[in-house]
Amino acid sequence: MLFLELVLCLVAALVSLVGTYLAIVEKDLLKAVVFSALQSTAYAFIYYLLMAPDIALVYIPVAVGLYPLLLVIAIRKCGRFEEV
Amino acid sequence: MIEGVLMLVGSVLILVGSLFDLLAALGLLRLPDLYTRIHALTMGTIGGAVLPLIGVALVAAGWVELGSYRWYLAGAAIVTAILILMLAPAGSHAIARAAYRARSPSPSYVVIDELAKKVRGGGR
Amino acid sequence: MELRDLAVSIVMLSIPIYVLAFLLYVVRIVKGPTVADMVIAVDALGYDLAVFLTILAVLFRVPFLVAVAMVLALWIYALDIYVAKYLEAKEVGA
Amino acid sequence: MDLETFAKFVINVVAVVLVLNAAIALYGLLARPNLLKKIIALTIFSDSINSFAILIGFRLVKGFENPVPPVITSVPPSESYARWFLAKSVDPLPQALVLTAIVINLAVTAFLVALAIQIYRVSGTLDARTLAYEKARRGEER
Amino acid sequence: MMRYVVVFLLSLATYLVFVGSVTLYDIVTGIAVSSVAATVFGRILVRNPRKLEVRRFVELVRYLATFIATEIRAHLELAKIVLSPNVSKSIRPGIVRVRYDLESDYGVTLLANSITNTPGTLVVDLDEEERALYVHWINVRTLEPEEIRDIVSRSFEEHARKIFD
Amino acid sequence: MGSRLLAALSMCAMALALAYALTVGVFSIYIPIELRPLAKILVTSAYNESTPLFSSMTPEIVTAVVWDYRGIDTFFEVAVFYVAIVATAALFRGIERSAPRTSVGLSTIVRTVTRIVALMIVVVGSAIILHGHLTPGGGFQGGATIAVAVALALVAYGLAKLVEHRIDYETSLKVRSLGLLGLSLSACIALIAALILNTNAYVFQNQPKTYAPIGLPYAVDGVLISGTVLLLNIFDGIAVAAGFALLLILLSQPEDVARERVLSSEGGE
Repeated sequence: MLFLELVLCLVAALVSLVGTYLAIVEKDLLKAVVFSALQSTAYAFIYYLLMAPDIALVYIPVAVGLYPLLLVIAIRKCGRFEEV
Repeated sequence: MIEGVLMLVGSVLILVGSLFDLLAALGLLRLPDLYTRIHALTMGTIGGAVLPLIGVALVAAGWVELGSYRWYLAGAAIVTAILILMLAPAGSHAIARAAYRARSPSPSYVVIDELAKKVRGGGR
Repeated sequence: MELRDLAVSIVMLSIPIYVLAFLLYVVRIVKGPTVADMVIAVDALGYDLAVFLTILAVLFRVPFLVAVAMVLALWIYALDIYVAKYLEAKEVGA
Repeated sequence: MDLETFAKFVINVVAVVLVLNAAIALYGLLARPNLLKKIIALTIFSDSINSFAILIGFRLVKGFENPVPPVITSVPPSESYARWFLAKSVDPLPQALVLTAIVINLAVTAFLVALAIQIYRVSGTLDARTLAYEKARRGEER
Repeated sequence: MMRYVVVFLLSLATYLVFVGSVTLYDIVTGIAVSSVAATVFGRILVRNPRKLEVRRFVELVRYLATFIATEIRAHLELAKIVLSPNVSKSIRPGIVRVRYDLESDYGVTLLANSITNTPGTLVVDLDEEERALYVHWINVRTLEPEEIRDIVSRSFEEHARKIFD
Repeated sequence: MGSRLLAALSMCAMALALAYALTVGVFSIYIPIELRPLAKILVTSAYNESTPLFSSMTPEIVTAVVWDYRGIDTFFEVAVFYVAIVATAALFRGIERSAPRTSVGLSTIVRTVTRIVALMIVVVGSAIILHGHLTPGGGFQGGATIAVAVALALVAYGLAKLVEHRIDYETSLKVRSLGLLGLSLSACIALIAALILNTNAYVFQNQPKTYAPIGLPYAVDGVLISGTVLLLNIFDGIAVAAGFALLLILLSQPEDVARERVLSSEGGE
């Protein structure tokens, strides 16, 4: 069982790396928010696998439920694209 | 004995569900536009999430070593399944409607489009 | 007892298939031409992750980990309707 | 590779990935011009650092079974249960430290978002370079 | 009164399943939380308390049987489409208009969710004044309105009417 | 898009290679086989009836640390949370009552589902709060959970509908203040009791300590309530939920009215 846990942890870590990189590089802010939701989901999975259900329970509402809302409100008010 | 059979049925359901999940992922990659992809998403949530959750409930109910907690696991799995049955279609409907109204993307591979008259016929 | 071990090994067999499906979903999230495509891929990923967490809670024999799965299944819906409201209305809060 | 080495490898992968995430987020925080992008980068940065604390609290168990969360499930704990729990529980302290940090991060992020919205209302842009240029121009006028 | 009881029971059941044990503490706190939730949500959730009868719950079980049968057929159909070598040749997508004949919000929601939950059909929009659903259908077989209604929504609509109207 | 995916994948490969080098090399992260000494003390003393002077009598060790061992610290972190919300409200002063008259909302299907789900979210959040000392959870988790119900209602129904149902700025401000007041009072409850009984006690004292013989009972009739931990969890949950609701209501005020007010006040100065 420990082997399974470790392999899943590895996969989740790599997925979170992909999510973070794309969230920072992306110029469309709404897409960046979705990528950061992907990264948050991967982090929540890592917390679950590292046996921290307390943190997972507080992280899922905050990072999947409330961060995107704050950012989506701000993006709707302030414009969607980042000029470079 | 009956517990063993329950667990076996449950695990087969989980296996079938995972196969549906793989099919849904393939469909999400292969189908041409958003609306057809949502059909694949539906397969991923009903066949790939609700079915294995019922399987998990059966497995948990049959696993005697878990003690009294197995009923908790089974009940929670069933409730999660009911939640997904309610939430997933509402979410995909919301996304489809918003994408149609925002015209991102416009449905291209369409034989007939009767909604266009209502949404786009009047003003624009 | 034979049956129980058989069932557990079948469940273990399904885990790599799930992980493969997750990776394919991630590919769709990365590729997705529009935001809506990405959001439905995140959706599918989230719901299947909830199932996966339930399976893991049974396999690890730690029962209250299943609460995390339930909470995750409730929240993935939120992202959907935020993005839908963004695309549909002029103000998200209106 | 035996299981202990593999466990070490995976923990190292997670640690490296978290450091890389923090580094990428720091790059975004410093180099991207849009204030909202900076806020997204800031949330990713703080989450990575928090995850690092959780990772430090992880442990291995003798015999390489999987550890259990720090919650006593049989109340009151018997002698044998207490020994078993001590042998398998992960470290609760980093989790307790991170728990409040996540919620406070959210409140601070909300404040930053409010600040960004207010800046947009007043100056009509969220580009850090344009804002700095505006400030310099106003200074010249005075 | 009836509406509060129903909401109370729903929230108590959710509470106890989520908590996962039935001790004295769970029951006391569960009753407290459920009474507060029932007083807050009762008027919002149940508009017409006279419709709460046992017959409707029996109908719910029969609806489930129809639902499962439709699901299996639709899943196999979509799996065939996904696995076919040329995907865009094997589908004929289109958005069709399906009229419905239901009164309550819950009935419409049940109908629309059942249609969306079937792979192959997806409710894109609904028009409450004309009582029509706009359904994205992956394999448009016919363009006759009544035939479309037969294939897509007839069985679900019967059950939804018996359950909620 | 292809080049970006390539960059991300090469980063993954780099992470794997670096981690492999670290594993065979010297600078590996230390993963303990035994618990650290401090954690060992926490794990053995969090629920231990034989050493009542050191125990917090809370089987959930994370909650025990948050609300007992480092209770004052957590209290000041709640104060930081409070200050952030006050700062947002101060930044947006003058526009908090400009709620729109009509709401747009989403379709009927989404509204109906949100209505049912909001009930379940509130119940689940209350369960997380009230079982914070028994299973994973507590005030912060439950409060954030309930806040998501407000967020969903806000998006699905619109702000005007929420104000109609009396979930507005004023109410959430009052509820939040009530939660914070309760938090401070239950922190001092042992102190107040000691003043009345003419003995000693500490602030944030849960169980009896040396030189402070009084404390809240950890069980009532065999039902475990863990002294002040339950009270603190409840009030913290109320404060967090109402605080986030306040933030969301403030942030989702309509933009045209708000901008007008902000610009006019700036011009007036």
